[in-house]
Amino acid sequence: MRVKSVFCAVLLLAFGSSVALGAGPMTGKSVKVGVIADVTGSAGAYGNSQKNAYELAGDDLKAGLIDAAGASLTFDVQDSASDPNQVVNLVQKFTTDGSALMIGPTLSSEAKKADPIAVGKNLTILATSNTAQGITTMGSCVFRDSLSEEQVVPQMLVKMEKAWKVKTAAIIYGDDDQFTKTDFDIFSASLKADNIDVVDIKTFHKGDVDFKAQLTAIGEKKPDLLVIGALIEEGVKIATQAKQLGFKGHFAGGNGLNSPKFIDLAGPAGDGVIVGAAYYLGDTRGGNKTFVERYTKKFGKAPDQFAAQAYAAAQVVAAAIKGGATNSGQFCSFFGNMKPLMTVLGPVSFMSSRDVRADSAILEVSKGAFVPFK
Amino acid sequence: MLVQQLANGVFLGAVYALFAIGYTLIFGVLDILNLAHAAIFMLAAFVALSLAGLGVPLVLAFALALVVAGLLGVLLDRVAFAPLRRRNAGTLVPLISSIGAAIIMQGVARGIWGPDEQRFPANALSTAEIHIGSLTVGALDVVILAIALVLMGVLSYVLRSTALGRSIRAVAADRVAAALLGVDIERTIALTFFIASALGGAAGILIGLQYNSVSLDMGARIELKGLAIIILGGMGSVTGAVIGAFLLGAVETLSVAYISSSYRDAIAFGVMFLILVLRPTGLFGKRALRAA
Amino acid sequence: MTSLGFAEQLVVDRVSVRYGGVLALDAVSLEVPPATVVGLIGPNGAGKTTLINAVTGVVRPASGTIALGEARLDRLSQHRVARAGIARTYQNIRLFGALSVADNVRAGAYRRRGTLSDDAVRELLTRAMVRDHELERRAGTLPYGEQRRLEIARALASEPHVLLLDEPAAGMNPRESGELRALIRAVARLGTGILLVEHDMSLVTAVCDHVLVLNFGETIAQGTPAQVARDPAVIEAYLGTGAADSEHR
Amino acid sequence: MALLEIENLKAGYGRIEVLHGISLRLEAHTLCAIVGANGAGKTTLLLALSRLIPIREGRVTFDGRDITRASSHSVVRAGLVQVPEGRRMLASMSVEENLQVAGEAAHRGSAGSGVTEMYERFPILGTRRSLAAGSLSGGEQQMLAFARALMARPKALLLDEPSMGLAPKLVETVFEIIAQERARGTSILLVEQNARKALALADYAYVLERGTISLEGKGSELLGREEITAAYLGEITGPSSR
Amino acid sequence: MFEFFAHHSKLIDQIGINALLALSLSISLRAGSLALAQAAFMGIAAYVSSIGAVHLGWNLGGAALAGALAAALVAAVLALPIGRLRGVFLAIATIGFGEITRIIAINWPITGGAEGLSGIPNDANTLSIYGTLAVVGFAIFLFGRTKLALAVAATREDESAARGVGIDVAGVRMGTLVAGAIVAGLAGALYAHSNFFITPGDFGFGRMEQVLVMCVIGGVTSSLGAVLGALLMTVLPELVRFLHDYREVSSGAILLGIILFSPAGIAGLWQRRT
Repeated sequence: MRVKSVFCAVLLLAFGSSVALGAGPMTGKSVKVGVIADVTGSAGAYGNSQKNAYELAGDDLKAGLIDAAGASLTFDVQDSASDPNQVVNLVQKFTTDGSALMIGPTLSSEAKKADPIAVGKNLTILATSNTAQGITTMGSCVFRDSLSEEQVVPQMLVKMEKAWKVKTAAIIYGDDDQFTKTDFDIFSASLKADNIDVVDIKTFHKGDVDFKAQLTAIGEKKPDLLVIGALIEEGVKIATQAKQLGFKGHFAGGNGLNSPKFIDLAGPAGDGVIVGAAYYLGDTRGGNKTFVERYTKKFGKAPDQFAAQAYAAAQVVAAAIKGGATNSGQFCSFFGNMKPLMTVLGPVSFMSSRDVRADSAILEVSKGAFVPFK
Repeated sequence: MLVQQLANGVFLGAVYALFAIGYTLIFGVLDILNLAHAAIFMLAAFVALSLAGLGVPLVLAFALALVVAGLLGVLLDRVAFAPLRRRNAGTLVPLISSIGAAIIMQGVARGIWGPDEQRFPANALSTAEIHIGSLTVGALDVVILAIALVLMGVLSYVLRSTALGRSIRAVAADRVAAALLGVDIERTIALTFFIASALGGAAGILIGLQYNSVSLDMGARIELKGLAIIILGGMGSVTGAVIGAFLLGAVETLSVAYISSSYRDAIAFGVMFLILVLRPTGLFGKRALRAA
Repeated sequence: MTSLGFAEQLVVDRVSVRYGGVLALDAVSLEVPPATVVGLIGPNGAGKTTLINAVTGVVRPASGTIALGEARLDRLSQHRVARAGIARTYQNIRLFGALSVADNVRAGAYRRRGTLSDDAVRELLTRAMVRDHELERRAGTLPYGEQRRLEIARALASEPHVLLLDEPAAGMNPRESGELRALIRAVARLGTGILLVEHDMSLVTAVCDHVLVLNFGETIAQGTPAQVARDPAVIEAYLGTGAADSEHR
Repeated sequence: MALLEIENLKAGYGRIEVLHGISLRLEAHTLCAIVGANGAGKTTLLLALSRLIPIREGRVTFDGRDITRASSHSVVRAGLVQVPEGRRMLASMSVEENLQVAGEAAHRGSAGSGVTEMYERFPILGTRRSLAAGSLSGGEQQMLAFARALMARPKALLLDEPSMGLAPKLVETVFEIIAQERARGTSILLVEQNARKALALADYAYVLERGTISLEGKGSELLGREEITAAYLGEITGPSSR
Repeated sequence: MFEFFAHHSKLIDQIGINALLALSLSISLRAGSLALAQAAFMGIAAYVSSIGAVHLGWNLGGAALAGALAAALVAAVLALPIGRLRGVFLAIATIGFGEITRIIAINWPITGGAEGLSGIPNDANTLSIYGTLAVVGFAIFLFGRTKLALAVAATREDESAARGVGIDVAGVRMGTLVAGAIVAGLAGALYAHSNFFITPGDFGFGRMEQVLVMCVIGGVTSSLGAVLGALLMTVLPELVRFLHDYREVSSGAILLGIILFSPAGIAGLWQRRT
């Protein structure tokens, strides 16, 4: 029933925008958005998803699936090669080349170095994958459409505790990565708030492949729940190796594990892992179904959260243009006052802190797919 | 738990050993630190994965990828090291050219396979487990350990008891003397690179299989660990590298279990630092390769 | 030219050196007074190099003392021995190959105050009979004989109390070794004591005031060159019977 | 045509030219000596012949084949083998391995019966076969160095200072081995500072002085020449010969 | 001109900082020590100066000096155990030291760990960076005319012969390590104060590799070369942006090409000395 109505909405949207194409109120205006993504280098996997999303968004603008009211909207995607220096140089480029808005960079640590430069030049920023604390506080026009873990994790733990009566937990996390360290901070605070006893904490480093030593030690303590503060690569191995070592408890992970790739890579070992996420692949709102289909067709794999958040950014930008924004200041004030906008992430708006207000999804891996956790 | 941890250390150490042998072999013969070894390690894993993806049986894919890795090593020598050897460039310059070669290989791999981590085709690998008392080991781990041990055994036999091995050791011991005896130095060095790189490649493939993941940056971490291993064992010593690898495996797992997982790598590098300061020849010293 | 009339005397007193369990030098004593050339000869492995190493602080004696005038050398590190006024040349030339000729000489004067002027460098090159005075030329590109003489110039630059020459005539032709002879005498005349390790017996005979013969780490004879050459123990150990020419590099 | 012919050979290291145009011939089945002071270029000449340093100018033919640009191993395989100065043992490899590696390298494959033959010829090596070559005495090492070179079944041997650092008795033994080898028909180019002994043994000899040939002639003739004695023997024979 | 500067000021700042780093490495390479701890020294100074600035309100000058001093102190202590090591062994020991330092930075609460240290005043500008570079360059130039410079060069050429003329080789090696650490420390402090935010990952093996490459590309012991190497390797990734996916390959190829075809680095291309 609901699927049907969304489908109709998409059709209507497509129809409406194709009418608008070439004849919208913004016809003749052109807006260039500078995008910084780590397409190569150590964070290349994320940046690549982002790059793909903007490529698709470009196609979809032409096809009328995204409506920019006739304006010519281009995403100038530049690779920062996971090198903060290159990020900084790109920010400087975008502050001087007529870009109306900057999207990115990929990592929070890069953003902390680079965003102040854009802020200094009054360039509005829309972050799509920065989840660390203190991103939007860098400037009054720094926004993000990426849901932070703080907004997701507590809800998730409450649900799990209800379902499974979790009493004890152990945490394994990457202590040399900003994202996974943040995961740890938030999980341990939430666990404490929920009176769940943390019986062991173990760490690993970026690029590790063998977690058996940590997991053997954790296994001894027999916790009800293992919290994995990891990105996909390590998360997959942790889940796999824990099962191999006979760990019987439940698994929970943060945003970092929410990707079709996690399921791809983990295979059966991924089953039963619960993730708190900002994006649900099976969501049918905001044109997500079309997005997933077109993305999969174009790139041979399903979009992950990074792609979805980037694509949602493109939708938000188009909406802003439709609302008359063509320069940095106008984008800033549009975002600040934006009514909830339906995107592939669901309805999106910005709070006064410029953080995103969006739905979180508590998902469970089941038989090779993410399904909403009940 | 100690037994399980030691077992973890052994499986970890076996693949470390394969990687480090190649590192140390090249150092033993040429006195250079080949930082492109880790790039070949990574490329071999991707090649094996692609072959397996094309439906080539895993065993055959493994063998073919070893050959590719070996040939890459030979190419590496020709391009990045041989010209420097001809002008006696010392140790620092080849180190840099190996960094250059590694960057190129990394870029090519990215071009071909993209930035994403990849895994072997489903069902290619066994996920069976073996339980011995309280000990749990993967059947795959055991197979991999066996392959690693067999490869090390073969290498040890080759170095000790074949004409090729003797010529490699002769070049390692005294390149001029070997040349005067009629040893074809360039050919021997090329074969050394072939063997070292094939073993490094084997390590890459086996790690790829063991953890079912192949990624562009898989070489980056093991690169520095490899350094720690060949220092523990003594630069240039094959036996040393093997023992150093198992030692590092044990140090790592035990420090996670009993000291601190956060300081695991610091402890490993600390041990390496101490060995260097107290006994720079490592536990076995360079002589060991020459005696094999 | 600088006169060194005040040069100190080098005294090696019952020095023994052990390598592992092997006694490489067994209670050897010798003196190098100012303005004197002392020859040190003996077969390969007799302990000549070990003695030089002990004097220059490369190895530490197990017992015995080494002194330069009042100053004990045997507990000093290598560079402090050099600063005390012991200069040396090496059997296999050890110049600073990539540095200029002038910088090699200047480095030799490291223990002295200030740096040498170009003129002072040229004067030292002249004294050491270096023919090529192109000061900026890389030392490593000089011909063999020139390198040997440059090494001597470097040693002289420090105005040493005692100069240790380790087989300086090796590789020299008769004419060159004749010049070396004159050079050694000239240096000694100005007050520097010289300890000369050499296989070229004609040179030893020509320049040495006193000769010490080592074999298996022990002193087996000493005296004037003529006395030593007649000593039966020396002939037996060093020259061999019927194979007079067997011992050389 | 001589077995080994060198025409106007120039060679050196880096920017330094050590040999300034050397021409010499080694006839088959003869022993030819090269004498001269240290630093004259004797070792440089042998290294150039064994193709370990580049030949800048000139031409070298061996056994009818131009080897001016040949690789070091192909020179050995052609039958021109050097026993290097200082013996250069593969110190950590055993005596037997030293022999094996030599045989295998020269014949591209198995060392064959060569090893056994060498043990027959040098019985002392047989008793030391599993010891590390580095642990042998100086005399034993020199024998192993010879045996190793002979594994290639050379047509000509290049000997660089074979008596260096050996006790008088052993020097005699070494020269006996050299004489035997010549008697077996192997041609020998002998570089020696021990000029008296070398010239006494040589069919023909050259005097090398600062990179050029200053004198040549039959060994016995040169031995008698006054200027040779004065210039080259005087400084190396010690007081007893004066 | 002004516009060019405005568009590229950050890049220009990076070049300056990288030039300082390359210089700092070339100082210890001058004595022949392949000590690869520059990234760690840089990191130590970056953290000391940033913590001082954030928590104690130090100004840039004070923070930079304190940072450089801390790096110098650590270098002096490090010099003792590694004194005997040479060549590749020294390189590996110092790489190990760098990793240990990085891991400590990750785990020590005061550094902010992996989440990084933010709120660093952004008071290092192009003027202060190039001013420092000029002062360091001038100091190196002045040093080059002293007797100690000769001692450093002699130590590189032949340690034993250097001792033989009275040079305190251990002292020279420690001195160059400490001097290099001071320069790396200044670079680290400036880096932190022009970047708002630092994490331990900024000072890892990757950074060390980068500095080493700049230094060797430039010509190992040439100061001018180090600066040119830094210039080339900093600008190159921006210049070859048009190559997209093959950017990495091209920079590797250029690196390899310079190594293979100009043995003395970029400096050697026109500065051939006899």
